[in-house]
Amino acid sequence: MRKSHDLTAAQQFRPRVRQAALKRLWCAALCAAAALAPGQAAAVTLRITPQSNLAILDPIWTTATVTRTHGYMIYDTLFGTDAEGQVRPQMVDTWSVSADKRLWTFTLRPGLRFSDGTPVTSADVIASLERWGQRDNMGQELFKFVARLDAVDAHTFRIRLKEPYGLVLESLGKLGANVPFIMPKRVAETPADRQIDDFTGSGPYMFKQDEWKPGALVVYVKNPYYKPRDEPPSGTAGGKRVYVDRVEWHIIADPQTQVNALISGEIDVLEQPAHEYYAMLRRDPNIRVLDNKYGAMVILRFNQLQPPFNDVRLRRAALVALSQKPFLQAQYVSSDLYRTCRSVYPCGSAYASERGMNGLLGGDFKRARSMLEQARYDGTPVVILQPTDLATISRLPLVAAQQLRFAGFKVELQSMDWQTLVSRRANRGPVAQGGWNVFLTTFNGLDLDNPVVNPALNASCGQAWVGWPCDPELERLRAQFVRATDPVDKKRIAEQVQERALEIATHAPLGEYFQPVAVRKNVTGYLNAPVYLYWNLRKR
Amino acid sequence: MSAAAGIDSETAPAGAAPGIGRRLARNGAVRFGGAVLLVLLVLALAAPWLGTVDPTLFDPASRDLLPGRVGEVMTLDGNVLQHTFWMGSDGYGRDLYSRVLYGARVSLLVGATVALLALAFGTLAGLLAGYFRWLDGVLMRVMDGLMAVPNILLAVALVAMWKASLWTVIAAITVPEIPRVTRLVRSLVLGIREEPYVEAAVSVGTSRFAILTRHILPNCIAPLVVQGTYVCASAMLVEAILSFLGVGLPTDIPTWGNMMAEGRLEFTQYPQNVFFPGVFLALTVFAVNILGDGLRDTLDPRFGKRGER
Amino acid sequence: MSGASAAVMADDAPVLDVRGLAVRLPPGAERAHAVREVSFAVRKGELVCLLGESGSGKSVIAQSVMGLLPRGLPAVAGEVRLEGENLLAARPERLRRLRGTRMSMVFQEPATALNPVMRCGAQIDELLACHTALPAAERRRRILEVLAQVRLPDPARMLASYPHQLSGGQRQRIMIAMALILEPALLVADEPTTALDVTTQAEILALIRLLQRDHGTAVLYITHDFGVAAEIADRVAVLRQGELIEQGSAEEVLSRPRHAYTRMLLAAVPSLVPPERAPLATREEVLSAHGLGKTYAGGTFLARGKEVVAARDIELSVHRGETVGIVGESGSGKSTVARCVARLIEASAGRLALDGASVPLAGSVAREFRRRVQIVFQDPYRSLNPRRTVGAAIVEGPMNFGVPRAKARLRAQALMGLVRLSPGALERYPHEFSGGQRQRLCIARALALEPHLLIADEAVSALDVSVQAQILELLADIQRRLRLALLFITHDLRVAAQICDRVVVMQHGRIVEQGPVGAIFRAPRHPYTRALLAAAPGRRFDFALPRPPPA
Amino acid sequence: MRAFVLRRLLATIPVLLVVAVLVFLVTRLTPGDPAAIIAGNSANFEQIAHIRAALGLDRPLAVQFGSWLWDVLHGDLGRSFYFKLTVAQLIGQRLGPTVALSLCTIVVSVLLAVPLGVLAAWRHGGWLDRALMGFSVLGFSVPVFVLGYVLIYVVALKLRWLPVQGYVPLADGLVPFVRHLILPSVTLSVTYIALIARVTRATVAEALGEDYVRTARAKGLPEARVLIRHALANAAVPIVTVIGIGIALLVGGVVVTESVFSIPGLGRLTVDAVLARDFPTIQGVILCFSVIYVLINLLVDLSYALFDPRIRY
Repeated sequence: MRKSHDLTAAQQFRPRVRQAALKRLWCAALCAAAALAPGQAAAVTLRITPQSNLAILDPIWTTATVTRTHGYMIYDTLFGTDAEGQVRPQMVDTWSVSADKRLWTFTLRPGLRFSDGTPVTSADVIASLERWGQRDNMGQELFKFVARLDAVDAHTFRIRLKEPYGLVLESLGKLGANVPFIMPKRVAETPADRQIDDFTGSGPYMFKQDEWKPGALVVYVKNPYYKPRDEPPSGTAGGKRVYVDRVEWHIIADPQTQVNALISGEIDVLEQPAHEYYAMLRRDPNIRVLDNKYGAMVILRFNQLQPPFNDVRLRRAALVALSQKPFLQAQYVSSDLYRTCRSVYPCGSAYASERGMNGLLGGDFKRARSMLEQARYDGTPVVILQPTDLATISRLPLVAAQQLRFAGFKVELQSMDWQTLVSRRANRGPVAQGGWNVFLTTFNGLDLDNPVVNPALNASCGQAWVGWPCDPELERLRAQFVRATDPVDKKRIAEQVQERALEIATHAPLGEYFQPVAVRKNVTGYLNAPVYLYWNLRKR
Repeated sequence: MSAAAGIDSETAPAGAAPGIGRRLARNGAVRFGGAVLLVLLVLALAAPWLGTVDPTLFDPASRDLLPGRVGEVMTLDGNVLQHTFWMGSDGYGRDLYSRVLYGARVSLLVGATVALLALAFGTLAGLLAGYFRWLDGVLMRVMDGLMAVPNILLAVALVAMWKASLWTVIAAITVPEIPRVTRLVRSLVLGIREEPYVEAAVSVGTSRFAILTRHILPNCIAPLVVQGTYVCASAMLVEAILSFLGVGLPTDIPTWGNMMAEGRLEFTQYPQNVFFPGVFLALTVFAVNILGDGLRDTLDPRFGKRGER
Repeated sequence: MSGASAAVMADDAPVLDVRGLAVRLPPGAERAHAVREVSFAVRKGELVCLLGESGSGKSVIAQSVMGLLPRGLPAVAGEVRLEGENLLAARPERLRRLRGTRMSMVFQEPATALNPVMRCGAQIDELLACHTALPAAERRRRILEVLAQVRLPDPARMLASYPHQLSGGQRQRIMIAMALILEPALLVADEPTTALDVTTQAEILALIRLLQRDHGTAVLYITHDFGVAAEIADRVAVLRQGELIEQGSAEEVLSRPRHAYTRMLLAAVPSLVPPERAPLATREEVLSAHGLGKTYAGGTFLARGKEVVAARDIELSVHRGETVGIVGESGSGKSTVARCVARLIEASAGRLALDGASVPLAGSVAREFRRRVQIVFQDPYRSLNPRRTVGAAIVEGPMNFGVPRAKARLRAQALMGLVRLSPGALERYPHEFSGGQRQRLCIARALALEPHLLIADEAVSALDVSVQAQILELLADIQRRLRLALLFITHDLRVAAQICDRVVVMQHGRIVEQGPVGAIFRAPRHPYTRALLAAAPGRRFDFALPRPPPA
Repeated sequence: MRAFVLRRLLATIPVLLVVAVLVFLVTRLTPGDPAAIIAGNSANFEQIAHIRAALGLDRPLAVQFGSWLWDVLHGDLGRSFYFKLTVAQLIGQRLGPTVALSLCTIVVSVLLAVPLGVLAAWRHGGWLDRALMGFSVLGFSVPVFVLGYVLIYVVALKLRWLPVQGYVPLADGLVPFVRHLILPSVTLSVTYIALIARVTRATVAEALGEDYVRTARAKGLPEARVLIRHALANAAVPIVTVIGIGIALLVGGVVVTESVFSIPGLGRLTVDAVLARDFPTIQGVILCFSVIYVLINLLVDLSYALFDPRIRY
């Protein structure tokens, strides 16, 4: 049974070899679709099986992937990021920046309305941004620089900064979890630590709460008030045109049943088929596997508060012993679905490099063994948490256990369901009182592609992500990166951040894998992006 | 009244009826069930010498090999050696043949331990409920409560409660089985209590505890053994279901249940993951059930009574 | 012996003609054949009685006639001709059509012989529906008519009621009605009255004779009770271990038996004429009960059920060396009194005293009481724990009272001698002993604690008459030697007559009469006692004494 | 009759109380902390504590149990931590599929198992007996999910006769409703058939040894009638009992079958709730299962009067 977790389809910027071929395929499909007589008679229903069960409906409150996809269905954003990674205006019509780069002014597109017919105003935008700012990490960074956020009139609002900030547009148009969706003021005023219970939005679809059966069925219908932009759709930018009347999310728990349902045509789109089935799906005549360029990264996280990994020398020894290929082979089956990547940033992203990687992740058990002796490792067991109910990551801990054992560590595997793991890893105490030493998880590439958004690189001790690395030097470099506006400076600082992170071994990057979406051939127009987007789809 | 002519040849005991042992051996079902279980036990115990490798070590490079193929296997000190995978390999590249044999140990252990524990606690509770009337009400309500909660859900909740280890899974499967044994023992005790030989024991001054242990318990053994086999069979199945739901034993302890649960993803393309453990589990559970049926037909007095009266 | 049967013998061809019948037992049984070389005949209107002890094969003969032999008991030789047709050669389908129409059977246990979940009327109706084409209304009329014939009160209610709502006698009448409704030529009756009370038994026997005269049915009657045979049989055939050792008219066989075995059996039947009893040497009262009563409160804590009064105002006293018998029909409360006295159940009223000392009616009882009062039960097959050796059963009592194992074992061996069993058998298990031997073991167990009072609750009712005689003789011998007080519970007047000094007659939980055995049997005062004595089968036929029966 | 029903209902109260306490303790002693789960993975310590207070998890256990029980008695099963609905709504949505699947399974199982058992008893010890019992026990020995996958693979994917997964409510048309239930109920009924067949075989064989069957045969009735009207009729009570008790075992199968066939039923909901530490839902659903189980067994007891006139209420 899939749960929401850190994984989202990663963003990958370097065009793949097959990318060009796919482009030609799209425009052929689009032209054919246009030829069809508009306004078919029967209501067209699109059946999709999402990555996991939609439980929490507040995209600001949780970073769960399926909630974020739900957000893209019913809400709209000020800015979007297109397929090439460029930030483009979406709800915003025009915007301007003062000379001293401290005053940003934005005007909304005319005639924007919520699904209950009420017009979208600056007041709604301001309330939404303030709520988003409290929860999202990029939002928090942005609001540290915001002096004042106010409305000029119903369609124009301004952001006044204390000092210039390089990531204003990247923040407003970010793709990853806690997307700055715009909600009605009354909804956005819900305190950030309580979940909203009114699902009015200005996105391409409307959520049918009466037909919602949690754990089984989620229903959306076309939003009559939505006015798409004119540009062609690309990523979350461009016109979000809707060609179907109704979208149904069918929650299917069992991975094999998911694939069988797709093959038998009972569902049209399957977000994350289990890796074991891609070979079969590729061979199926009426199914298309949409290889995308957006991968996810596997991460092994050390708990730096508890022995043995409170000793940096032992963490370095682990980095030497681990090697990426066995993890990827065991978990992601066929080689066209994974690749090794010797960088803390996704390979192909702006700041990816091999800086500081020499001698690491080579599976050199002998050297690791000698490092253990030098560090006088006293045999304290390494407790690895293993989730049993998440098919996409449940095998990684076993591979880690074996490699660490080869390196001479004493290892103990503790299996539990994902929810227990999530709460267990928040425990800072010793292993005896429910603590831990190592866990493995995966992150969407776009959540790791710069020192600010990548949680693993945060070394602010208690405030850092679980594992709580503590290193003022790394924090100094990250603060420096935030203030840099020139891309060359950002690249240099980002590489220094990686080098420092590997020196204090905040975590072990274990390579990338892809989980392309599988779509039946009678459905066309799927937007290839690092997040799941369901507009622009046609079903014959 | 004059004693009748000494026709009475009754001083010497009549011909002895066949002992339980011989009657059991004659029953086909008992022979078949017993034989299969014996073979499995031998295979499980002799696993290290039957050309197996460490069931937990793997090399992802040789994953999903079809039965009979040759591939590589890592040893603990990290070097690699060639190995023929008689039953193919699973998703990690582990040798299925070794895992099925070592898995037999754990599955049989789970089945047997659950059966013994359930019988022990169930018999204790059943005896108390059956013999001491004031205890009966309370105890049986608790048992009804336990029985009203579906066993799989109770097991899932119990395993989720403690961290998943061999003993937590065994406890989780045992707890829902206890009420069934208790109800059986209680009904037996209620029946036996009324037997004249129990009343005779009362009249010769035997203490209540002695009556329980000397007279009532020994006469419950036969039906209990039969129930024990059914509990053992269902325990092995429940373990497989728990693994399927993701709350079973951790995968580094191989059991037929978690092998199948884990292998279900590759099932349609590489069926060996589910086929071999499935056949062994079905065969074992089948043998235990047949053994149970055979025992019941020979030991259960009700069937014996139908002979010439 | 009834004289009326002679006149009916007009027709000569026998209805049932059995010649050289042999039925093989499965391997490993104590003998090769259940029955061998059995030949006899039953003519129209004639009642032939098959007499024999349990295990003699009489039921096997009945089953082979009806073609109901179980798979393990094949008929391997001889012929069974019903109205000339050899049933052993008949195909199962042919046999099935004959059953119920040309031959039918009545069984021993009325309580279980009828299907408990079907109305009595329906069970007869299915017989008619299966064998005849009569419409439903006609079938119902016929059923009501036959129910009236068997003297059942209110046939319509009987037809609609379920078996558990009727008494034993009524159920047996239903069985007889069902057997005779299609006017079969042959009726096989396998101990139909054994489970009934003696008064009901008398009525049923009379009914069978009456119906036989009206319908001219040939009856093969199977019993182990000589009294019943004497009462009803035209001809008698005696069976021993599967062989027909003697047959002839009832008159010949019962008064001038040719075969030693028959003579032995006849002698073992206790006579209704009580022998002279020597007066007691000393009047030491062992047990005394005053106003003893037991009521069962029906229903549970919520619903008040109706109370059942099992026994009331019981005055009883048993002296050392004296045997007091309690007689009465089933449901008269005699067992309840015995169990109250043995303190296996708690009496609701009255006072109880043992050797003069009063005994609490409820709650725990003094260990000394347990030593002095012992009980022997009816069913030998359930009185000994199958999982423990007989030796263990005997020594259990003494060891409870602190007697060391070795000493207890010695006493057990002595007791085995006392009850005439070989001491070497102590290590054996109960299933290796016969019914009679087990009853001896129970007696040995009871005597192990040297009780003052021994209670025998129907101790011999489940035994064959020959074995019964030995046990009664054993009890009398033991009582004389140990000067035991013996409380003997029985429904069999003949047994009471032979073993008791005093007799207490009970009906519906009350004592109707009690006194010395001679007075009760020769000059019964209470009408119920008189009815009991009158109903005892074969009372005019005094088997024990060799002189010819009175006119 | 009414007095009996009242008494039995009163008797179920202590049982349900035991269930309530049992389920409450089992959920409360779990290591996983629902507040941490709900707070999401990047929440800090204060937020988790805040949520725990909002959910009332910081109150002492006894108080939590008391308030939950008080609400239940007023028909309010509380709100789910994890899903946005009250537990009652959740159960309401999910009750239909589980009841449909269970009923369908029970009907299929009884119609197959009882004749199987009677035949096996009739030829007790014969080859037919061994074959029938061997087949039913084999069905009992294969884990439910393996059977489910095989059926889907063969019948749904290869032969395309039946849909692979999903549930269509009766309201949306009888044919799709039945088509979606066939494979799951066959998968689920195999274990149930083995259970009922074994008890039927034992009780009918015992009934065949009774006197009234010998009387029926002495009346020259055809063997079929003897088997049905006399032997089976008297075996009805124990068979109905095992059908009642079997419901508890059935639920185990329902949970797995609902997962394999992706049927949105109570079984699947419970497992998700347990894995998500959603206490109110766990308690509500298991209590619901227990109430159903107790009511069914009450109906079974009441049905005794139909099958056996000796039993009077």
